[in-house]
Amino acid sequence: MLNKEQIAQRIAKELEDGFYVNLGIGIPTLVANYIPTGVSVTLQSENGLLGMGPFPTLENVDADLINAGKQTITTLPGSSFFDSATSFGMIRSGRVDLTVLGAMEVNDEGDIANWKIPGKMVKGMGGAMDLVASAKNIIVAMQHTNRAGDSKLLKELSLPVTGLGCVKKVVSNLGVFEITERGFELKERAPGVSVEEIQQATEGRLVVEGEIPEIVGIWE
Amino acid sequence: MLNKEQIAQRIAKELEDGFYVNLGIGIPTLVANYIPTGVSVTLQSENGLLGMGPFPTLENVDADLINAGKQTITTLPGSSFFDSATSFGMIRSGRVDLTVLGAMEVNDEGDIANWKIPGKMVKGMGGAMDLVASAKNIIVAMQHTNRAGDSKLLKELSLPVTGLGCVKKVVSNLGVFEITERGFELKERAPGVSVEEIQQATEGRLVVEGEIPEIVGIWE
Amino acid sequence: MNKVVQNAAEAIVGITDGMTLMLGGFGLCGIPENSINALVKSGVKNLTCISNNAGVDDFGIGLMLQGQQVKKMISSYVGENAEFERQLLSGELEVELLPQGTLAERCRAAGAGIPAFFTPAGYGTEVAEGKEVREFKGKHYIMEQAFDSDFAIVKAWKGDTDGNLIFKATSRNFNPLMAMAGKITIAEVEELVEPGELDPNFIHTPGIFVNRIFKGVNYEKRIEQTTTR
Amino acid sequence: MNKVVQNAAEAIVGITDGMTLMLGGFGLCGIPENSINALVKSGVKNLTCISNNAGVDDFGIGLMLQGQQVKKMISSYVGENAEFERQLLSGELEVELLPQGTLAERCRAAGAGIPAFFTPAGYGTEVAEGKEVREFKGKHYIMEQAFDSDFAIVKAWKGDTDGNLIFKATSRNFNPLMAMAGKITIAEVEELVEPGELDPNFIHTPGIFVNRIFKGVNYEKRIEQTTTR
Repeated sequence: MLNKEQIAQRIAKELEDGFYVNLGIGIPTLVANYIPTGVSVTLQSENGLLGMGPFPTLENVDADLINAGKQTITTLPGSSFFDSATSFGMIRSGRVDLTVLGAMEVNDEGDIANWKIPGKMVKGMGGAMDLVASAKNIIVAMQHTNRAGDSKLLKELSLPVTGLGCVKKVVSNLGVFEITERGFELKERAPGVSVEEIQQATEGRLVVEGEIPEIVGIWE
Repeated sequence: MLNKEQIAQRIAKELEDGFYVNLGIGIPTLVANYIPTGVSVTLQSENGLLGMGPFPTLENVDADLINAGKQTITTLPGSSFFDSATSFGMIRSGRVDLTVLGAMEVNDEGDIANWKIPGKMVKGMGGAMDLVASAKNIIVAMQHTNRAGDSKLLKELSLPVTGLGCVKKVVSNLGVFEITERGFELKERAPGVSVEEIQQATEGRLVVEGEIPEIVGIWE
Repeated sequence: MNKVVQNAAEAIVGITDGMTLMLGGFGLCGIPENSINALVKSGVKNLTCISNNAGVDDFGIGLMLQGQQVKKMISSYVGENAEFERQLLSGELEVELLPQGTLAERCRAAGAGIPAFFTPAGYGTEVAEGKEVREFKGKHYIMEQAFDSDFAIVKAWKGDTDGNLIFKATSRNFNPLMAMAGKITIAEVEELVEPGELDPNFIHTPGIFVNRIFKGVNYEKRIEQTTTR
Repeated sequence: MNKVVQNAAEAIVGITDGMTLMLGGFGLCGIPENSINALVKSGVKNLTCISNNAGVDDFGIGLMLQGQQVKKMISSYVGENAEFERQLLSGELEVELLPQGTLAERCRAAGAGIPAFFTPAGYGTEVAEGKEVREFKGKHYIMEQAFDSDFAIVKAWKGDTDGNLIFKATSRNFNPLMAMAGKITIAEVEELVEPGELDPNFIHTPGIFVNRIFKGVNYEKRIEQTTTR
């Protein structure tokens, strides 16, 4: 099974040189720590920054410089600041090459739920609905099952939907899944996790074809 | 009869302190020369400048600094530059207090034609349609009749319309007219011009009530 | 015409019970601290507040929630505020949650004289309920309308007495959009200068959008998550 | 990824017959001179050009008209160009005239992922023909759609190799809007610098919108009306 860092590490392998990337809060944020050498990506923070740098040193903390997770951050050479309308203009017009998001549930048609648990959690969607409605390429980083052990890769969402048919790929603690017309296509297994375990933990349509390799080249 | 400078001078009396004003090409541009003392107005040029200053001296001519009439100009302290979408955002959202435009024809319902003579002149509307569709207060500066002596203050427009029911006031070489539900209400006569002459030269509904004073306080 | 007022109390004159306010900021970054404090002090009630977030319990709009001054919040994310959640679940507070980009664009539309526009965000979700859906080039969009607000209250880094504003870093966020959108726009600034001191090429909000401006004091600029290397 | 190309000829690679181009500038102010000259040299034909104006007879887009490279112009004002008028009246050239604000907003909409919006400009006029009319709060608006263009070509004052752009004075005009809107955006700049040399707080066009950038040469910057005191 992959831990959170390893999920992030695996997703980082999807990054291509020149990509503009929006990373959601949580595991997605960790992806920034594993950008492959030789690959240059620019991080977009939807509160109004392109070219997000690392966290500041304590003496460089600036209350006026935060990311969409409200964390203090820094800029890099080539950064730019802009207003929220311009920021979501970039997103909606498809200029962001890759979006990595967390999710509570994903179904086998690529629908995603990640903003609301009726009667329980009312936090709001933030920028997630804009991102999932617009991004060309959306990867979801998530745990495969919830605390009760129920699958979060479903036939039908039980929670209010954030966006329809938008998720292209899921990287969970159990493996890597491409979402196609046929459902969740298992592409890679987490080391030590069997196809059977994945089948057991996946409620939505799962496609297993041929030998499924273990994920390689991470947690070195 | 008023000459062009005098028409501009009369319109300048409509300016109030703090007004943001957009002046069209031609006579309207001349209004800037007659801003009353004690009145501070800010000129908006729809190509992207707020706070238009006077023409430059020859050595200060800058090709990158023009007004909507493509004339070289200058800025003033407090000026700002912006893109065309922001510029028309100001206009459409009603932030411009007064717009002064030229016209080929105006009718007694406040419709205006000033952008096209079918089969003859194809120049385009530029920013005029946005201005007339949005400005709270539109004054038209125009000659009362065309070269053939025909009235340009009409019952019905003969030329393609630029905007409907938008003109609030006309200052022509013959007088000052407010456009209300009743038509062109004659408010002031140009010095030496009789009410009869104005009636003769006006094809649209003309309202003459009481004594019509001559325009005062200009061309001193 | 003089746009300069002396302080927040003077700036908020005319804000009365039941009005709709826009308040700039993202989280606690770039919020109009002085004006919020003045609103708390004024005791004005039954406000509808359009703001991306609702502050935290003891800062920002959270202070107005504590005073039960807010009837309705229109936001995209309200997860940092326990009092908010309590009032919401108890039915004391209405909330309309919108996609962040939709929130931004509805502000911008108001300031740009665009009454309505189409956006893909929220199609097929609760957000689309009751809204017109239309297809353009094979993709579905929902129609969203410009916000209607009485006052917009923004915080800028520098401003001049003509109302021109410059924002700093990510404290820009919703501020310039809301500045365009208010029937009356109030700007509080850290530095208030004379016209001509700001470079006309680098003004974020042209003065035409700003009706009242004042130099704010004692900015706390609280940080929600101080993260360091 | 390298966005920098060596010159205009390299920048316009991929522009082929029948494409739709956006060209920045207002009158002759802020037009992409180098790219226009390269397009003239390339002989590419049947173009649809979205540009506020059509240049003058012997400069700017006028040069492309001389070479009969333009099938259709989408503009707001074309009054400075005799060759334009000749081709139009003879039927060689199509023209779609739009209100200037609508032209600007249709560019901005394309760059903002807004497929359509409502504007009051042109209601009741020829411009509204065939367009949907709708009433909001008692006022009439027409629906306008985002432009669809293959390439956007803009001219900036300064740019960096990441594609960040800064425009100067009123040469900004349509340039930042078109930069957002092209499927591929080409920027020519007077000064090309390294990332970090431009202040991130004062970038007019963030680099994400720019695909190719080069340092232009020999700017003529012709003035249409030199007016002096």
